[in-house]
Amino acid sequence: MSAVFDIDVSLARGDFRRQVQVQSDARVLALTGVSGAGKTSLLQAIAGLLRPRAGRIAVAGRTLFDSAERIDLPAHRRHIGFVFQDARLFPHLAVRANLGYGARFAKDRTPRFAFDDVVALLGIAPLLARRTVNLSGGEAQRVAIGRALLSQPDLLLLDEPLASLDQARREELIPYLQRVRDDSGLPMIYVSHVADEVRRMADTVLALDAALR
Amino acid sequence: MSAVFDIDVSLARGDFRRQVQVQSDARVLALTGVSGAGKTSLLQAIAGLLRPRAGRIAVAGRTLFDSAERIDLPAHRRHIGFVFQDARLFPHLAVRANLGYGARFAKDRTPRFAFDDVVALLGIAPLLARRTVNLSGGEAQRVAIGRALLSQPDLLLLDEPLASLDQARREELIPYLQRVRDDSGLPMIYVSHVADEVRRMADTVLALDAALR
Amino acid sequence: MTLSPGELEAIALSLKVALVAAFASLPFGIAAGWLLARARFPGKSVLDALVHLPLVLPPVVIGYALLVTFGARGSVGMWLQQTFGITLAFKWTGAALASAIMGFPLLVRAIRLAFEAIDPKLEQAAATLGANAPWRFVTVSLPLAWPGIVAGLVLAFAKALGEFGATITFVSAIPGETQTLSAAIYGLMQVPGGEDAIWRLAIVAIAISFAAILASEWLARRQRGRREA
Amino acid sequence: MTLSPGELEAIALSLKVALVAAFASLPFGIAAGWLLARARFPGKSVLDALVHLPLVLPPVVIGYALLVTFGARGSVGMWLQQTFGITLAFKWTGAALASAIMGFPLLVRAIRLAFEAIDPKLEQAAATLGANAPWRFVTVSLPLAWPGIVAGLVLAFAKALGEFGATITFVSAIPGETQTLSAAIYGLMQVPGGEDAIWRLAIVAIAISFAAILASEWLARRQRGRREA
Amino acid sequence: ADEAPLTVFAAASLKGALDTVASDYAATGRAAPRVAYAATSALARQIEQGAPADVFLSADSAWMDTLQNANLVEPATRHDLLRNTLVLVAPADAGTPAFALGDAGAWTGALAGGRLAVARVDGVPAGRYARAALLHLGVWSTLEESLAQTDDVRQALMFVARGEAPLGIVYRTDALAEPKVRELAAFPAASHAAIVYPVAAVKRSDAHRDTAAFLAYLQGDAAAAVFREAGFDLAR
Ligand SMILES: Nc1ncnc2c1ncn2[C@@H]1O[C@H](COP(=O)(O)OP(=O)(O)OP(=O)(O)O)[C@@H](O)[C@H]1O
Ligand SMILES: Nc1ncnc2c1ncn2[C@@H]1O[C@H](COP(=O)(O)OP(=O)(O)OP(=O)(O)O)[C@@H](O)[C@H]1O
Ligand SMILES: [Mg+2]
Ligand SMILES: [Mg+2]
Repeated sequence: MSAVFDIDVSLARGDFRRQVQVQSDARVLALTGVSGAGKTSLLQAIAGLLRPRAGRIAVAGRTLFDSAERIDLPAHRRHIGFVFQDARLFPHLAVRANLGYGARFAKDRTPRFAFDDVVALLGIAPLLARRTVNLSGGEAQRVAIGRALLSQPDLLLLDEPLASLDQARREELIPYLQRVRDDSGLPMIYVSHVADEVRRMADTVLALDAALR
Repeated sequence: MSAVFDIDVSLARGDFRRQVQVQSDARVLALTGVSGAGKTSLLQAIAGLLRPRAGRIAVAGRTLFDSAERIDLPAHRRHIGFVFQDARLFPHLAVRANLGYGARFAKDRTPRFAFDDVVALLGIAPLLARRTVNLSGGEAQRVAIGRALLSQPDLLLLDEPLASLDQARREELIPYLQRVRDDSGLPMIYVSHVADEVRRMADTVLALDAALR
Repeated sequence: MTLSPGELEAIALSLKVALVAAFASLPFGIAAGWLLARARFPGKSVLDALVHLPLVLPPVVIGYALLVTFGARGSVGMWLQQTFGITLAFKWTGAALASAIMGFPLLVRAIRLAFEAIDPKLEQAAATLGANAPWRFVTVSLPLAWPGIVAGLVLAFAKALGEFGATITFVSAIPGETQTLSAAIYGLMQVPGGEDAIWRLAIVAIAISFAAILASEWLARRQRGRREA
Repeated sequence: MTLSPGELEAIALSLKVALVAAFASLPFGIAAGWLLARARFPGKSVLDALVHLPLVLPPVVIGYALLVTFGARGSVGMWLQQTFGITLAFKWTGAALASAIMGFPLLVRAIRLAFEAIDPKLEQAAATLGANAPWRFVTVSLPLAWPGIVAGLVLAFAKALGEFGATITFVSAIPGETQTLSAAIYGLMQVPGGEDAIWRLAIVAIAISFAAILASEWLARRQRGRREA
Repeated sequence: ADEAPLTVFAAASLKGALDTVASDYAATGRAAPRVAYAATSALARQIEQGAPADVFLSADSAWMDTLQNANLVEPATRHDLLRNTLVLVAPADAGTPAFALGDAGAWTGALAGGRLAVARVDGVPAGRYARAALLHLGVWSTLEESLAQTDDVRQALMFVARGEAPLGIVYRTDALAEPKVRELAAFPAASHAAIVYPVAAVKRSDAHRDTAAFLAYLQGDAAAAVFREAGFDLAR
C-alpha cells in the first residue's frame, strides 16, 4: 500500500515555480512555510483547482492526478473539503443554505457529519438565517468550516482556518478538529503559522521553504 | 486635555447593537474580544466608514465625530490609516501603485514614512511590479500595511494585521510596528486574537465582551 | 383618455409580442452571454459580431433578411412549416421573432457583463463541495447574474415595444395579428394631423415600459436586499 | 468590391456620426449610469424610464420629437442657435444627436451594470487613504468599470451605425450632410434591383462594427490581463 | 445660400427616375442638385420645421396642401408634375390569370387564402388610393381581412416579388421596375382620386438661384422622357 499522502508535483503559477514532494502516513499533515512559499497553491493542486505542470497526487490510495497516466479528476469528483483562506461563502444564499450546499451532492456518501452536530460545535446556530455579507470575519470562517465538513469529504484541506478566530473559539475548535481526525479517520492537511496549533493538530509537519525563483 | 482616545458611541448594524466607551491615554490600544463582538465595527466607526447612531469620537484631541455638535468628518479627511482584515488592494493597480495611492493626498503632511524604508521593512521589494491578484494572502496583507503607512496617517487602525502572516514575518514586523509607535508617537488601535502579540504591542488592552442582542 | 378598440387590440398584441420576444430569447441570451463571458473558443469574435448585427444594420435590412429566410418561401421558413407546422410569415409569432432578434444584442450584453462580474473563486468553492459544471452554473453563476439577467430582459422587452422596422418588413402590419403599438404609431405619422392619436399611443407605450422598469427594479432590489440588508 | 464616391462619402459620414455620437454621449452615459447604480434620490425610477424611452418608442417618434425641439423652428434649437451658434437641424451634428439618443439606453445600461459590480469596500479603502469622492471616482470606480464602459461604447457605436429611423425623421437624408450608411441602404431599398448595392454597403457596415468589436475586446482583454495574468 | 448645392426633397418612390434626371441635369453644365429621399410625410414635416429644401416633390396632394396652407411653398410654382397608375400585380412565375376587379369571388379565388400586399391604407398614399379603389369596386369588405399592409409600396412589391403574397396593389412604375412581378390589371382611373406628384419651390428668404432652372428642367422634354421610361405619365 502506498502512503496516505503520496504527492510529487511541480507547480507553476505566474513566474512562481516549485517542486513539492510529500510521502507521509500522517493523519493530519501540517504545512508551514513563509508567506508566498506555495502552501495555498499546493492545496489548490490537491483539490483540483490548479493544474500542476506535471507529477502525481494520490491521497489514501486514490490517484487524483497523474500526468503520466493522463489522470486528472475534476474538482467536484475529488470529494475534498476545502476551507479557504478567505471564507468564500455564497453571497446569494443565507448561512443555512451555504451549510447545506454540499449535501445534495453527498447523498450517496457515508454521512460522517450531521448538520446539527456541526452547527452546535461551531456555535453558528444563531447565524443560520443570516445573510453572509453581514457576518464578521470569524463568523464567516466558522460557517466555511461547517460548509466543508457537511459536504462529507474524504480529505479536508484547511488553509489557515483559525487565523481570523479569537483565542477562545480557537481553543474550542481545535479539540473538535482533533476529534474529527481521530473518529473519522479523515486525512487532513492543515496550513497554519501558529506553532502551538500545528503542534496540537498534526502528526507530521512539512515546512515549505521559500520558493526558488 | 482630553485623553488620546476619547470614545463613547453606540453602534448599530443590522440587528447588532452595542455601546462602546473608551477613555485611554495609551499609545497603542489593543482590542480583543470574541468573534462578532464588534471590533471591526468600532474601527470602522473611528475611520468614518460606519456612522454611529450617536455619541462622540475624539482621538489625540481631534474630534472626528460628535452627534450632539453635528460633527462628522468624512473618512478622507480623518487621516486614519486602516489595515483591513481582508487586504482590499486595488485590483487594477500594481503593487507599487497601490503603495503610492495615498501619497498624492498626503503632499502637505509631514512625511513620517519613506517609501523605500517601508518597502524594505515589509520585504515587499520583489513584489513592486506584481499584480495584486497574484499575491499570496500574506503578501497582500504586507502590501496593505505599507499602503496604510504611506498615506502618512495620524492614527493607525490595524484589524488583525498579522493573522495571515507566518511566524517569522510576524516576529519581524512586531518590532517595526513598535518602532512606529515609539518614534512617531502615532496612536494605534490594534485588533488581535493572539495574546502574545497583544502583550508586546499594546499599553492597554480593551476587551469587548460579546454583544448584547 | 379613451382608446378605440383597434388601439386596444394593438396594445394587447404589443404586450404579447414583447413578452414572448423577451422571454423566448432569454435561454439563447443566457447561453450566448455565458459563452462570450467565460468560454474560450475559436470564432468567439465572430459570434460577438453576429450578436451585434441587428444593431449595426438598418432594421429594414434585418427584416428583409428574415423574410428571405423565414418567409413562407424562405428555406428555413418552409422547413419549419413542413416539419413542425410552424408558420411565421404574416403571423404574430413572426413579429415576436423579429423583435427578439432586434433586442438580442441588448439582452446578451447585459447578461454577459453580469457573468463577467462574478468571482470565479465562488464557482471553485462550489466545485470543491461536489457541484459539477451544470450544477455550479445553476446554483451559483445564474443566481449571481440575476440582476444583469433582469436588466437584459427589461432592455429586450423595451426594445420589442419600440421595434417596428424589421417587424413590418418581415410580417407587414395586419391589424390584430402583426400591427403592434409601434407600427400603429408609425402609421399615424404618415397622415397630416395624426398628432393627437400619436401622443395617446406613445403615452401608453411609455406607461407599459415604466411599469416594466419598476417591476425590474423591484426584482433587482429584492435580490440585492437578500444579499446586503 | 468598388464603392462609388457617393458611397464612400456616406461611409465616412457614418463613421464620423457614429464616433461623435458614441464619445459625446459618454460623459452623460457615465453620469446617468453612476446615478442609477449608486445614488439614491427621489425620481430615480423616472430617470430610469426616461433613459429607456428611445428604446420603447418607434424611432420616428423620437425623430419627430427631436425635430420639433431641436429643429430650426424648435424652442431649444433656436436657443442653441442664438446663444452658441450651434445648428443641429439638417446638419451631421443633428444626425449625431439622434444617434446618440437612440444609443443612450444601451450605453447607460452597460455602464450601470459595471458600476453595480464594483465592491464598495474598495472605495472605502480609498477614502481612508485620503481620496475624496471625486478622486475615488476617478481613480477607483472609473477604472474598475472600464470593461463595462468599453462595452457600452461599442453598443452605442454599433447602434449609431444602424440608426436611421430617428435620424432621417429629424435631419432628413441629405447626401454629404446627413445621409449615413444606413440611410443610404434604406434609399437603395426603394429601387428595385438595388440588392447588390445594399449588400455591398451592408458588408461595409458589418466590417466596421466587427473592427469596433475586435478593438473593444482587445481593450477589455488588456485591462483584464493587467489584473489577472 | 448660394454656395450650398440646390437641395431637393423628394418622395422615396421617385428615387430611381429622379436620380437619372438629376444627373442628366448636372450633365447640362449646372451644379448637381442633392436629393434627399424619404417618406413624403417625413419630408413635409421637416419643411414645416424649416428644412433647407429648395424644391419639394411630394407623392400626394394632401401633404403639399398642408404646406401650401401654412404658406411654406411658393403657390405660383406649384403644379402637378407626374401621374401614376395603380395596378394589380402577381408573382411573375405564378401564372395567375387576369380577372375582373369588381368580382369578389375572383379575388378570393386568386388569393387562395393568401394575402393582398398593399401600402398602409390609412396612411401611405398608395394605400389610400388602393382602399378608395377597392371600395369603389365593391370588394373592400371581402378583402379587408386579407390585407398585408406595409410602410411603403416597395415593401408591398417585395412581398409579391418573393412570392410571399399572391397579389399586390402597387404603382405601375414599381411593377415595371421589378421583373419578378407581372401586372394583371390596372385600376380604372375613376375608381380613386387622381394619383399626382405635385412639385413646388419651398418658400425661403433667399431663394436658390438654380431653383427656377431646375423646376423648368423637370418639366422639360429630357426629364419627361426619363419619367415616361420609368412608367410615369406626365401631368401637364
Ligand atoms: N493567480 C496567480 N498568478 C500568478 N502568481 C500567483 C497567483 N497566485 C499566487 N501566485 C504566487 O504564487 C506564490 C505562492 O502563492 P501561495 O498563495 O501558494 O503562497 P502561500 O504559501 O499560501 O502564502 P501565504 O502564507 O501568504 O498565504 C506567491 O509568490 C504568489 O505571489
Ligand atoms: N453590513 C452588516 N450588516 C449587518 N450586520 C453586520 C454587518 N457587518 C457586521 N455585522 C454584524 O455586526 C456584528 C459585529 O461585527 P464585527 O465585524 O464588528 O465583529 P468583530 O468583532 O470584528 O468579529 P471578528 O473577530 O470575527 O472579525 C456581528 O454580529 C456581525 O454579524
Ligand atoms: Mg496562502
Ligand atoms: Mg472583525
